[in-house]
Amino acid sequence: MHPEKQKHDFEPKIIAFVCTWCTYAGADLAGTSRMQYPSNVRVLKFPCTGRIDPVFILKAFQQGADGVLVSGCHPGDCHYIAGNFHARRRFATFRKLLEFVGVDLQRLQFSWVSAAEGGKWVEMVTDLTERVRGMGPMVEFKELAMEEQWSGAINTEELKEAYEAI
Amino acid sequence: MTMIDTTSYTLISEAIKTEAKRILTDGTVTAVVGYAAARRKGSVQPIVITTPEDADKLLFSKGAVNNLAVYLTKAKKEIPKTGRIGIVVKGCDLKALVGLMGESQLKRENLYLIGIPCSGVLGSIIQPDTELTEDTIAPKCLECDVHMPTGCDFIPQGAPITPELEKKYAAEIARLEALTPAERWSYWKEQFSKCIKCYACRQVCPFCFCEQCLCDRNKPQMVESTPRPAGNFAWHVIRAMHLAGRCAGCAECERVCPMDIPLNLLNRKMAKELKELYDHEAGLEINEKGPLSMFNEKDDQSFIK
Amino acid sequence: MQKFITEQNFNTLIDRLIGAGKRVVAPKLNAGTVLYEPLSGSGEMVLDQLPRRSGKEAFFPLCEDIVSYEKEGQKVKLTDIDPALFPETLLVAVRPCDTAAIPVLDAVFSWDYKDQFFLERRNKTTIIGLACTSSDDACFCTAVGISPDDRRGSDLFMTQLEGGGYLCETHSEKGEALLTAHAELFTEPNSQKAKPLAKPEVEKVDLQKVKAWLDNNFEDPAWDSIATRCVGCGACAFVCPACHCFDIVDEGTEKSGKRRKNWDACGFWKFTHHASGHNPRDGQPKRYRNRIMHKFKYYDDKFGQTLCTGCGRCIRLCPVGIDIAEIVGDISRKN
Amino acid sequence: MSRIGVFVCHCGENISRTVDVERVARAAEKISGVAYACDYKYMCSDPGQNLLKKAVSEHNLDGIVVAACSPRMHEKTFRKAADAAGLNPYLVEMANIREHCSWVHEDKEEATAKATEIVTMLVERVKMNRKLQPITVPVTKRALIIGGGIAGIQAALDIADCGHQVVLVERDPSIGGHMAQLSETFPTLDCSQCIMTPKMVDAANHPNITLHTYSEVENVEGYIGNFQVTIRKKARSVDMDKCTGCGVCMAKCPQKKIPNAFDKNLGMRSAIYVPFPQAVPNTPVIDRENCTWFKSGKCGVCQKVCGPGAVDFTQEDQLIVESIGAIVVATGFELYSINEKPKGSAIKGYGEFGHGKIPDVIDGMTFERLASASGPTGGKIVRPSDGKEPKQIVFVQCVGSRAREKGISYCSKICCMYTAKHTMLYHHKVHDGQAYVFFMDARTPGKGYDEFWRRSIEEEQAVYIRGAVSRLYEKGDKIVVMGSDISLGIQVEIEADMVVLATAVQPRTGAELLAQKLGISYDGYNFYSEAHAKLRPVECATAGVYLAGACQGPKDIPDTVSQASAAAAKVMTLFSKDKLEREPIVAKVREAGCVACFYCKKVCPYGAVEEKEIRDRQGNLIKVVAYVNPGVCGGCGTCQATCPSKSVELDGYTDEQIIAQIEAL
Repeated sequence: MHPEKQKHDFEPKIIAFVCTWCTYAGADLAGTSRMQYPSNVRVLKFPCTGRIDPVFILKAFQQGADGVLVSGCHPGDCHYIAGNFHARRRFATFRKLLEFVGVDLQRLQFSWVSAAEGGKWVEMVTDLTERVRGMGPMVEFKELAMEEQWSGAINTEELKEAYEAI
Repeated sequence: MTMIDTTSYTLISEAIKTEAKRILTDGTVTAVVGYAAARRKGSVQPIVITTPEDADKLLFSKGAVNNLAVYLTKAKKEIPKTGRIGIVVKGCDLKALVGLMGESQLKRENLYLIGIPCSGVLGSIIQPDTELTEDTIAPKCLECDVHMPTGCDFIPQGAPITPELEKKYAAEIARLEALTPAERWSYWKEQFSKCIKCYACRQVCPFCFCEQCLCDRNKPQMVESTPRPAGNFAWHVIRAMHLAGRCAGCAECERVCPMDIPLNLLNRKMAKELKELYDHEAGLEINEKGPLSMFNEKDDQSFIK
Repeated sequence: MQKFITEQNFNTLIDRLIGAGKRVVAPKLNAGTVLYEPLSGSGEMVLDQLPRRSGKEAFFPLCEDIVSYEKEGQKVKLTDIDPALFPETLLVAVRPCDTAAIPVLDAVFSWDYKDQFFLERRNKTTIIGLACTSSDDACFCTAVGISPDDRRGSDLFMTQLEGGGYLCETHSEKGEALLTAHAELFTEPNSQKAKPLAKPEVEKVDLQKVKAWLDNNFEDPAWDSIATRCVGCGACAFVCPACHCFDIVDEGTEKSGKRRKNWDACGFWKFTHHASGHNPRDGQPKRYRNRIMHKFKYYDDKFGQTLCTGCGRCIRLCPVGIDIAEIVGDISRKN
Repeated sequence: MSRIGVFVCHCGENISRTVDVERVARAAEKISGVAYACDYKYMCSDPGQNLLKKAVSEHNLDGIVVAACSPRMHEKTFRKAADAAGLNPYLVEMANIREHCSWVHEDKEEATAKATEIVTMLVERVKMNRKLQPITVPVTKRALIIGGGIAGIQAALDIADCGHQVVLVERDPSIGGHMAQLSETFPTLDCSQCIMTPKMVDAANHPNITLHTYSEVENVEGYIGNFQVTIRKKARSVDMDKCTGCGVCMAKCPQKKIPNAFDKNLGMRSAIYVPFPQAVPNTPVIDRENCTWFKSGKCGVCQKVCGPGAVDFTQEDQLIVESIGAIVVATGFELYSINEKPKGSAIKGYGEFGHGKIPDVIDGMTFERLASASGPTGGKIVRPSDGKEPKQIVFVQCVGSRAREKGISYCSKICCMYTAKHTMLYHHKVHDGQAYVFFMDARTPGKGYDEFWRRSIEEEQAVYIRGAVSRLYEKGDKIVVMGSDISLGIQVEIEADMVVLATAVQPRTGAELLAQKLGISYDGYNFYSEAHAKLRPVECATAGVYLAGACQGPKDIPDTVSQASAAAAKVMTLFSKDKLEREPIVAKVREAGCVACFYCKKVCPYGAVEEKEIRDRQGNLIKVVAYVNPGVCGGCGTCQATCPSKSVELDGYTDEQIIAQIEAL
């Protein structure tokens, strides 16, 4: 019934920021329905997409995420009346900024997944995982994290080795 | 090379002096924030005067680059915020004041606005005695739509002379937009790597009025404070995001950056996007809610699956 | 020792050093801004502009790691940075206003506490100074007793000659060693005249008088009029060749992280902010006063020197046009 | 250093089948700050909980991560257990390694690795958790019921009988709602008025119930336990205290030809009127739009004939403010109209049924009035057009309902049953008549319902035709009904004298406006949304507001009464304590950092943010800051994401907790 599991050279790290009422519950439903999806995703629960600060998305990339999924209630379904409407504007704006500074938006997915849409959750996670897998690691932020100002850089080989050994 | 005529600034300076003297004498205001000459030829620095005698120090010139609105925000505690304060404003500065009023930081009745019919000021890090030309003018002046401020309490006589010049930001944004994400990334990485976290961009920004910047906090540390490439990148992205829908376009951040990082490009890009998405534009009307503090149920969500 | 070197040979020297694995730091264009940065070839050198930041970074980096930690289970593993592993560096084409600040930094970093990080980097750095032939109206080295061909801080000092090439003059063993090691690139000095030196249009300031006034006028209304306009950024300190305040910060996560030494600036409100929330320097005038006091009084009290070399960077780059030359000039004219 | 306990649950084999729980526990032990880790077959069982409680004291734990099922399942269970063990319940977090891991992955290696990472994230999060105390809010023990139909009346009576004050607001001049309009009720065929009117009188006479008829809710402020509700009492033009209800005014009123909406416009009423004889209160109201006095300033007959002098033309709308602790919304429904597309409605009209222009095509409620003994025809079933008795009558089901192409996809739930009832009533009154019913399928779940429906066919001779009606048209004084019988696979044509359409049940027009005042959510049809479809079916997401009856979705009378009593029970639960305890997941302002830009206020969906002045001891203003009213705050955290300086923080979801979680990646 299940296709033979493929082994991949690169397993992307996917972070999902989800609201507790819709998408988290949708992911629960995927579980109770025993749907299968790639294990790459790590879910962070928020009360509402309205709580999700753009800083968190940035931080996730900085901490090594290769793809980020932000998901909440469909418009009109917000448990908090309008949190997702505010979130929608905030993220519409933020993604434009990230795009402008050179983040490939293929790595950042937004979706509405309701508590009833276990299947959609699976689809979202699978799509993003496979897409990001195809794109390879998000090297930009990882490289950035390793970079130093020239003056403080330790660029003798010995020190680098000693340093990296820790 | 097109020269920009700034001869009107002499008469404007005289008018500012007279008006400042009058409002300080009759007690209309307790202080006037304006521009005064500095040591280097043609250079100008901000000044706060509280007596009619000091009014003679005031002037306006092509070197009057600062957006003085920053002095009226909560982040600048040095200026007494009691009573009504007079302030010399160019059109771009006025937009910032209007924004601050919308964000409950200032009240119109506490301000006495001396508006400047402005033909433009010098760009960043340019010798102050340089002539004002299409090459030396601040790039923001090329896109200015408020050479003649409105709604002020006093505006000196004078008509701004504004030759039609090529706009630089729009072209540069278009150039960057046409690049691949990887190319844009390397462009900004190079630029941001120069950043030394002196926070001049933040300190001069009228909208960075937070008494405790989120980037100064360490519990939790939202942004790495070290001036390394990673922390620099995060700082500039967050700065641009926080200013999205608020920035009035005075371009002070870009002017003061000692490392020549084209910060206003980020702000202009965000302004462009917010105009396209929500038809928002910084203007001279006080709006209580900015584009990111309200919503419309029919907002675009084509990017959401 | 005095020698002559042609521009071409000078470039060869630079390229050879780079080829030999040395880190050669010189003025270079980085994304539109001239900065002292490591070269990958002599062609990158930009010699006609004063770099936006001073060369102090070569031994007092903008940020440097001191120690790193990693948590494993309930244990914390610390790894020190060993200064012995810092790279050998040549700091090339440094202007006198920048080199003159180096002995000033030496003094403070080897005072009662010997800063291993600074000293190790400093010892491993050879400094080649370059005389100034042009200046602008922000330059004021002569006002604070430094000349456009000041040799202070240089191991080797170069003066541009009218007919091209440089006259090289050694001022330390490091300089002599460099010259000797590459003797074939140098020739004996000829009779060519040096290019005229820069002449900043400033009056000499009586630093003693400045200090005398500062000694007695900690509380003076003048500070308000000088620095009410200050917006509290760190631009002046960060571009200054002599400012040397730093902050130690721990950055990282629960799992791992680093202790870092970052530049700090007395203009920042956080500079003297106490954990209690109290801030003894509770406004920009007080913070700017500290900048002047430190440069022209406190440092003098301790080391008998002034902490300003008149490079003029802070004047050019201050967002609100604060002019230290004007301020010091004004003070010197006070009774 | 923290002392975290990690408890990994096998969930029988639900988790352990794909996650090596022991390895997860061993890995958790190695996380810095973890003082104890174990795995157990069923953490939620009593022994499992005891294990947790024991570990709290034995290992002096200051935080707990239970790696088990979804927090939506058992977070409360484990928080309670921690509380019992003396650990603040908010120091407990759940790592969801069942729904989000073991059930969705097959590879044991992968699932174990993922489970370990999930646990790590939650350990880092719990380190940043703060002890939280439940928020207590004083409760005003006085309920507001909006809507005086059977739902509102039932809820009002239940709450009032419990000894609490109730304010009942009804938009119409009389309470009673739709139930007062009905003839008989299924499945017992008892007279609706006979069972309804006593309840109406009870409500009116109850010492604990304050009745505001001909009134509407104008404004709602405040929050659970502490609402301030402004009620607009519309000008009745009759003094309720003076009026004796003698009815002389109505008899003398010269304007008598006004269609009575209560009778679906089949009967007429005067300009000063009560909608029906059993109205409660039995005080007339002047319909100012149709009253000669108000139109031309002449007449005034009613005033002249009124013995007690109750008629008062000068009366004006009155605004009264009531302090309320809980609100029950029971605004009911209205029937979908087949007329041309109703204004502002997404629902298309029914051209094929004549767009409401054929007079003898009526809706179910009109039939109720025709069949009602107290109705305009005295219970005689006649055609509205000519008063003749219909000998052939066609009932059409699912008009509007379950018709996605018309804009409504739901089932209106009551039509199958009331149509069956209609066929019976018809058969009882027109013995020689024949009733036909076009239906898709009969939906008769309910006690005695299917039996009732069968009776209509088997005993009352209704002919049920499974199929849809494609067109109606007038032919002489007949209405030709064209349809298909899909059981027989033939086209049918019936020449009917009358057609009754079972039109869809819809929320009241303008239901969304009331929802906006109350701050409750509603679905795409404007039915009010319950907090949880199954587990919180009578509560709104907005605390302190409850739902009863058809305003939440189509319902019959038994369901409506049950829900009303359930809502009343919820209100009584709330009123059973003097102070309400709330989950402390609310936003708090860090005043030192607040610069009063009030972005939080601008985005708060609950209006929970207020402006607060901070003054020194001399009373000098130091600064203005934002203040979040913990009683109003819904806990969404939109304020925090919007605050530029992060000076407002949502407890339970602080930046520290979230960043710690991200950094654990």
